[in-house]
Amino acid sequence: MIPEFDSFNLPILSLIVLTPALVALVLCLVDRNNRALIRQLALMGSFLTLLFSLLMVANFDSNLGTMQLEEQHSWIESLGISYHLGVDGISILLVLLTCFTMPFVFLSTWAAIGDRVKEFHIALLLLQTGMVGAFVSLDLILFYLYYEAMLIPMYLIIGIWGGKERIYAALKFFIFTMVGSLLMFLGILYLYNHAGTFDLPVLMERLRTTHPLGSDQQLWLFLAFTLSFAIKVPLFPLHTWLPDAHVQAPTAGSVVLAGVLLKMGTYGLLRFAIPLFPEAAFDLQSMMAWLAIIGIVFGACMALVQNDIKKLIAYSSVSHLGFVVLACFIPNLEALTGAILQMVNHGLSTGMLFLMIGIIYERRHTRELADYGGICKVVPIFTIFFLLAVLSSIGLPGLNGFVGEFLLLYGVFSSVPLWGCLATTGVLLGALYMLNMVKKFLFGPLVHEENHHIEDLNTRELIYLIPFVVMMVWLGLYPAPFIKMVQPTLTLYVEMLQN
Amino acid sequence: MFSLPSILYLSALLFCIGTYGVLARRNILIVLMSLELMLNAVNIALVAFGRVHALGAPAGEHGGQIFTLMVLAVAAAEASIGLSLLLVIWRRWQSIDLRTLCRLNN
Amino acid sequence: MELTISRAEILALLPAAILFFTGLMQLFLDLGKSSANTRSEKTHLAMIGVTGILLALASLFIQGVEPSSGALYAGAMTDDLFGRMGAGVIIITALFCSLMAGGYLASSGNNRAEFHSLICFSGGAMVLLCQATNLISIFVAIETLSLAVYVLAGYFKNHQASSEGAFKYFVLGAFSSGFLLLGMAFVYGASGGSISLADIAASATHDDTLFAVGTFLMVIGFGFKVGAVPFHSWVPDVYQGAPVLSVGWMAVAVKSASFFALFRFVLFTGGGQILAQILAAIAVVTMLLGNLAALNQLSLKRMLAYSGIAHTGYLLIPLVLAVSGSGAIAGASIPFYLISYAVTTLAAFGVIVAISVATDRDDVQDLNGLARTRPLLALGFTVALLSLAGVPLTSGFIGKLMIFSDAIEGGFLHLALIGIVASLISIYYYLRPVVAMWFKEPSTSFDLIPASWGVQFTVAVCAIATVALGLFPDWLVNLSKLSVHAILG
Amino acid sequence: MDTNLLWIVLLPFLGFLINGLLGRKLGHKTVSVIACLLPVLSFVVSYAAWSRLVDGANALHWNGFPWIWLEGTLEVPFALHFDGLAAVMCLVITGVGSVIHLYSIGYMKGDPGYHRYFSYLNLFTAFMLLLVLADNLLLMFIGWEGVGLCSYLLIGFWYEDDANCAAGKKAFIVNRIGDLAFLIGMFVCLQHFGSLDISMLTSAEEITRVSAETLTFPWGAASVVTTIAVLLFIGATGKSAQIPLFVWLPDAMAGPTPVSALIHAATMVTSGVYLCCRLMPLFEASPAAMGLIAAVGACTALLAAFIAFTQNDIKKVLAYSTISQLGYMFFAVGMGAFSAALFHLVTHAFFKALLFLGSGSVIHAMHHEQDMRKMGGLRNRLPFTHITFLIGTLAIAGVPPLAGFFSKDEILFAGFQQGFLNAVGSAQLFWLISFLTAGMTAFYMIRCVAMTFWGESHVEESLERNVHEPGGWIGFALFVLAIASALGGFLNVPEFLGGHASLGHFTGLHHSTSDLSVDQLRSLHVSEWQSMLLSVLIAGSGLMLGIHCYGKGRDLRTSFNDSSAGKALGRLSASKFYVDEIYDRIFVRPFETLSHLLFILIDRIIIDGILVNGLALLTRSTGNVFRRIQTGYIPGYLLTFGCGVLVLIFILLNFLREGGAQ
Repeated sequence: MIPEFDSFNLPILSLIVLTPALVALVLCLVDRNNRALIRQLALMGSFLTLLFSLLMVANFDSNLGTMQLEEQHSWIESLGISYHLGVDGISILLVLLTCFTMPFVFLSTWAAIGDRVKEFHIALLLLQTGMVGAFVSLDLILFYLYYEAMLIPMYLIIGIWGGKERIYAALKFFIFTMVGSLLMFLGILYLYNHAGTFDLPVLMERLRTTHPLGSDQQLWLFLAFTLSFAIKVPLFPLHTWLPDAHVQAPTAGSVVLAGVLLKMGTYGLLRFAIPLFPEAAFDLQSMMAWLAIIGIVFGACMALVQNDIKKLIAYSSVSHLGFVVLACFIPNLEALTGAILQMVNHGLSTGMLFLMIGIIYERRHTRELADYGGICKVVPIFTIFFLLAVLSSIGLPGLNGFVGEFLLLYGVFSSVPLWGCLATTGVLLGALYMLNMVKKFLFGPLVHEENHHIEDLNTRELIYLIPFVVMMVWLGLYPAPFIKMVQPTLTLYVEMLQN
Repeated sequence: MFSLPSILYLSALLFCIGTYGVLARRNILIVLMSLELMLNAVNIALVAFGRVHALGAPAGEHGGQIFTLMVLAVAAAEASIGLSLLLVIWRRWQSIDLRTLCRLNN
Repeated sequence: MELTISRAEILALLPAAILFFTGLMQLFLDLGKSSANTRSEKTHLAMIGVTGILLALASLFIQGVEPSSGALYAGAMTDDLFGRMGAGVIIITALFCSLMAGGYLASSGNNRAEFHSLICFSGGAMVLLCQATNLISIFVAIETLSLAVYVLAGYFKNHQASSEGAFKYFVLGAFSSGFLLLGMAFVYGASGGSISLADIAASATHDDTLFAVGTFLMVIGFGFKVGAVPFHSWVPDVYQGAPVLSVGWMAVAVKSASFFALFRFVLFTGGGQILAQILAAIAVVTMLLGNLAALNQLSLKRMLAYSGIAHTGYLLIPLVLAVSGSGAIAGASIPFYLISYAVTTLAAFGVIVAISVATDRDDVQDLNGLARTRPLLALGFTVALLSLAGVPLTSGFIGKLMIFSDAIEGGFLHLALIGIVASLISIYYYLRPVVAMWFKEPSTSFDLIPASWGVQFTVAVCAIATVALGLFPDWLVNLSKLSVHAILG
Repeated sequence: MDTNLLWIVLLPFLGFLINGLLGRKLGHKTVSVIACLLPVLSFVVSYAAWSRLVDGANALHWNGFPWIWLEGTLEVPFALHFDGLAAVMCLVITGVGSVIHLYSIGYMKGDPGYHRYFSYLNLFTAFMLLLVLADNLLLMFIGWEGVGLCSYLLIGFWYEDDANCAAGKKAFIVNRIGDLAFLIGMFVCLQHFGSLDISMLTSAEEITRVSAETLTFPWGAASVVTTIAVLLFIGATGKSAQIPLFVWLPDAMAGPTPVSALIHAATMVTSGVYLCCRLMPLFEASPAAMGLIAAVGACTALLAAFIAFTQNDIKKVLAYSTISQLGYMFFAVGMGAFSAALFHLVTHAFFKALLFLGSGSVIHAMHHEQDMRKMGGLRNRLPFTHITFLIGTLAIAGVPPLAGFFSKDEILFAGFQQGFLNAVGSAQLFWLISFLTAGMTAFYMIRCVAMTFWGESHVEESLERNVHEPGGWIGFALFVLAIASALGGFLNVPEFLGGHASLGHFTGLHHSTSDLSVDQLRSLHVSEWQSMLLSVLIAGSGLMLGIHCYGKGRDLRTSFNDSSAGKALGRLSASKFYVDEIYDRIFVRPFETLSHLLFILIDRIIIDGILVNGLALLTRSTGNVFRRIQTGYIPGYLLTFGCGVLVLIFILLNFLREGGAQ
């Protein structure tokens, strides 16, 4: 087995969560004009976090399905809130994904963000703390805290460094998300009042044994939680904030949004909404599944008719995450494993797509498909990377997307064949809109004069794109270790749901 | 001499007159007078209650009466503030109609 | 009857007394110079004010968190923790207002001693109000503070808006005083001639019509002070018209003091389910109307006025609980929310003071680009707004958490739900200044008069406190619980 | 455990990596060496493995590593399996592939995308080998979609032309439709067999176990095996261009001609047939599916042959011919003659590659002119190409003893046997169709030869002077393939001609005749003779008719063309039965219009317009109402206050009275 590195008994999860925030604090003290230092510090901070997350993996025993590396300290005792962190198979890959993505996001902003660099980096670092924190929190209020804490930096990132309609988009993003999360907040308080704890493991135990919920209560609470997560995912018909947010957000914002933030929704479903209220989840299974399936097809149809590349990929996210939501509601091992892998895969492929659109946007300052065409002649290396990301996104076997998609679809199929078949059409539609986009974007005659002298990828860009490709191939060809990390937890999870 | 209810009715009548004056009149001066009337109407009630309860209570319990005295003092202070504000208003608007004070709205 | 005054009685009266004395000192010292030099900062006034206030604060702290010494001055006042917390809020608010006053008044050419001493006078009355435990002391304290605040609202007597606002406040305030007094008379009559709250609580029954109506009229009287719908009409106009600093003082101190007194009254006497239902309806309407009407306001002060109404609505939820007899549940949230609200609102008004000093205006668009020109002020204001909106990591969040949690526990789920909806609506207008500060570019006419150090200090301390209370609220929550439980026994 | 198997796949992949990553810096020569050497090496490795099989070794196996591996639930390894069938396919792929690589050196000379081309081609080879060697269906699916990807990239290789990219996209999408069925087929397999291992899917016990199970559909019940077989076959129709998914293959001719030869004739398009052969026991267990396959195969063969009649683009003729021949193979599969299908696959790889490369040679010489109406008389200018092309033509037409003769004869006999000896009614019809098609094949191929090489020249004069035989690697490749096309048939000489059906035996697809009695065997041989004679006859008449129509007897052709029936048929053929147009009208355009509509209606108007912005507007206007009631008039405020107090007290008293009454 992997050797034990944990000789100092480090609070690894806290380190992962708090390092970015600490670096952000340090950045506050740096002179705002010293951009290089700011950038390097932030980059180092995020690499340090990545290092800690690898340490977490090294200390994670993938034979266990329980919470690991737990940390619990009393915090607001008077209100029953504690600082309780832990990681298991459901969250570990998402933490890894977050920590993996962030350094490259930082690298990608070096050329794109020239205005208010300091504030930008602080916002991104705080965002990272929020994201990782939400993934590892085991206290409902602590989770809610991080969940909301992500909102403000993201709001600022869209609103300050975004495009023309940024204010509208930022507001829409904020209010949409708030609608859901406030209802969830009410649900959390209701649960506390019912079972007397905010602590997730204790709460689940109590709901199962001493404080069972009535079916009406379950239903309403489930709806409150699910609404919040469904908006975040976003599930049809709550998705309209996403295209606006993506189009207006700066590259880094889009990458984080698509790469990690959206997963908060599906993660929330898996971690909270479903296991806390399994009966309600079961009762509403078919409604949720149909919404997810409509989302898959609808998102794909929408993506097909977009002229803005970012908008197209935003709608593709609606479609892709529809798969994940569908699988979340199928209580079998394959579907759930697929769902988790698919979250990671979507993060990688869509994250990379947004990074690359950012790269081309920096050079041409347009995202309209009509302004491109034939640029693969000018930027051959860019083309290769872009194609790889596209192929990963449409689930080409051998790349990461397929592994998750296959497990997920099989899981759904083995449970409800009709849903499986309908969802599978999403795979076809995915190829359709993506290849359409590729054709208009990269291929065809090189019409526009401005496109003749686009610069190809430079070294810095290669440095942050190559890791994505490596991960795509790794996850595509040898996903076994990742699956192994996930499996024991999900086995227990499925057993729990089936009881 | 007078029963408690009858005094209370008198008090209520005066209070209502005062309230009516505040609501219906537009002249600031008359509104101020009506406000004083409201306070003094309550004073009558307080004294009456105080008188009734003091009969059965141990010596020294004269809350109602003390209260009335306090209210009188407060009412005097209030009137002075009201009148000084009236002066300010008069200087600025050359009018003591309540309806003229409507610049701040929405 | 012997006239002896115990040490506890002296100590209890000390904070208010020091404040009154400070106010007098300021008046005397400025005597004869009042017409001249209204543009200078007059640091000596601020010095005296701050010293006096600090002394008052110190005298408050001497009492520590020790339990109450029982009824003082024959039941007229008490020195319990609840009252001390209220007094603390008011004195600290007075401190910040004094710190900001000099620069603000000087810039508008109105720096006279009256403002400073009126803050002290009304502050003293508020401290007394927080500690008052019989009807007479409550009435006297509330009237004293009101009279002082009427004048503060109309302090800029050359400003039409200021005078108009002050007069509106006065007329409506006096009108409501009539009802308050009537209510007190009814309660007095219904409780068999008891003046002190403890006796009233002992002798009154909730079914008694006279008592119920009396209680309700008293609640209305207080409701006017805190701006509950439908007694809120004065709030937006007065806030918009009055000098910013007076508004800040009103928004924080008057509201806190009134709520502390109201809660003390209600915790003592209760009110019955019926009254609770009516109050619940008032709470709902207040939350919704306050937030909805704030949506399209362009003036920051007017927006904060409606926001203040909305927060009154939230605070009415624990009041409903207390009236319905679940005071023990709602206990902790009352002092905590008020303190959190005070700190947050002070930070916000600090920024508005800075803006109106610099631009002589206070519209949302005057904040444009503040994040570029004054990043720290912008940050402080943002924190304050987020806290008002109830976003996590701020004290406002913890406050809302407590209030809504209490509502659920007390069986008022619908109040919590409407509260959530209301705070959702509020996000829209709280974000507007954020948008202006962070997302818009500064207008060229933006006058860069640096904020006075008093303002900077206030904003910084209050913003930090807002976040700190959001992160580590434990001690204050415990203190709040302690204070309320002491009243309930 | 045989790690060497991995090298078969890895070597071409290495070529892809090297050329893909460094190709731009390497120079054409190095690129060509690497690109051609590695498939050749792969051929050598395959040959070595093959010889071990010939020496009597059992199938070779590489256990690989866990791939999609849910311990105890769903275990799919990355493992390779090398048996007779895989060996034949590997040899064909690497063999024909290598030749085509070599050919490409000449054909692609000077192209700016030289290294890109070769890296794609190497990648294709690797994926194709993976498809063939895969130990389980899921791994095969990597290859399956991987070759589709390479096809997409190579069709759109000259990306500057929109049409090429569109063709590539079309190929990928149409293939994906089939792949969906493949995927769902795998799901059903997993659900009922519990595994995707080919050994499991083909084991007799498992199949008998599973065939007892049925599935219920809205339209009725079907056995699991049939469902799987049909789903996988739908997958195959995509890849192998059968009705209804054949529309992509003619368009795919937009790619460079060697690509058409390798991918769209010799290898990739035959993977559907390979899949059927691979899972022979499974398909055999489902007569219904077999019937469907035979029907689809026969109809495709006929339809494509009919369309090929009127095509003027030399590559389009070959493309439709490929579709038609693939239909043949499926017909064979449907008749249960898997060995014949595979045999035809192999010979077809030879002669169709030869034909494509020949056409490529012509196109190359004609500076990328593909219209046969602008050719003619090239026999003199391109004698070598002409000869080899003719060999290919005769081979495909089924002239003995060329390769196509043997394989096609076997297929026709299979149909004959099913239809007449076993008296299956539908098989008689299908046999008749394929029998006619054999004649048609001969006809349109000779038409193609005639229009290109014979008769008068229609070449532009400026061009004609420059037309010359492309030598070098192009000639070499044509030579090798011509020999293979001529002699390929001897790989599997049937027993009645004194052969041993060695290919069939080697791959294990041949149905043994050893259990037949001598009499039965003799009568079987008699009917085989009959069938063979018939097929030679039909091929001969097709050839003769073609030569007559396009040689000297032009009047026959013109008079037929002028007749109303001829006109109608000609239009129908030339328009390719309007299939593309019908698909466009029924599926593509409605879908796009619908998407636009939904976008505007649902996203823009209903969700964003009415729900989101409407709600916001409602809130704001309510806010405005509340704002407006704040009139600023003190009397109004006082009245509100007073009324508020009155109303509330009234309510309070009311409640109190009710409470008291209770």
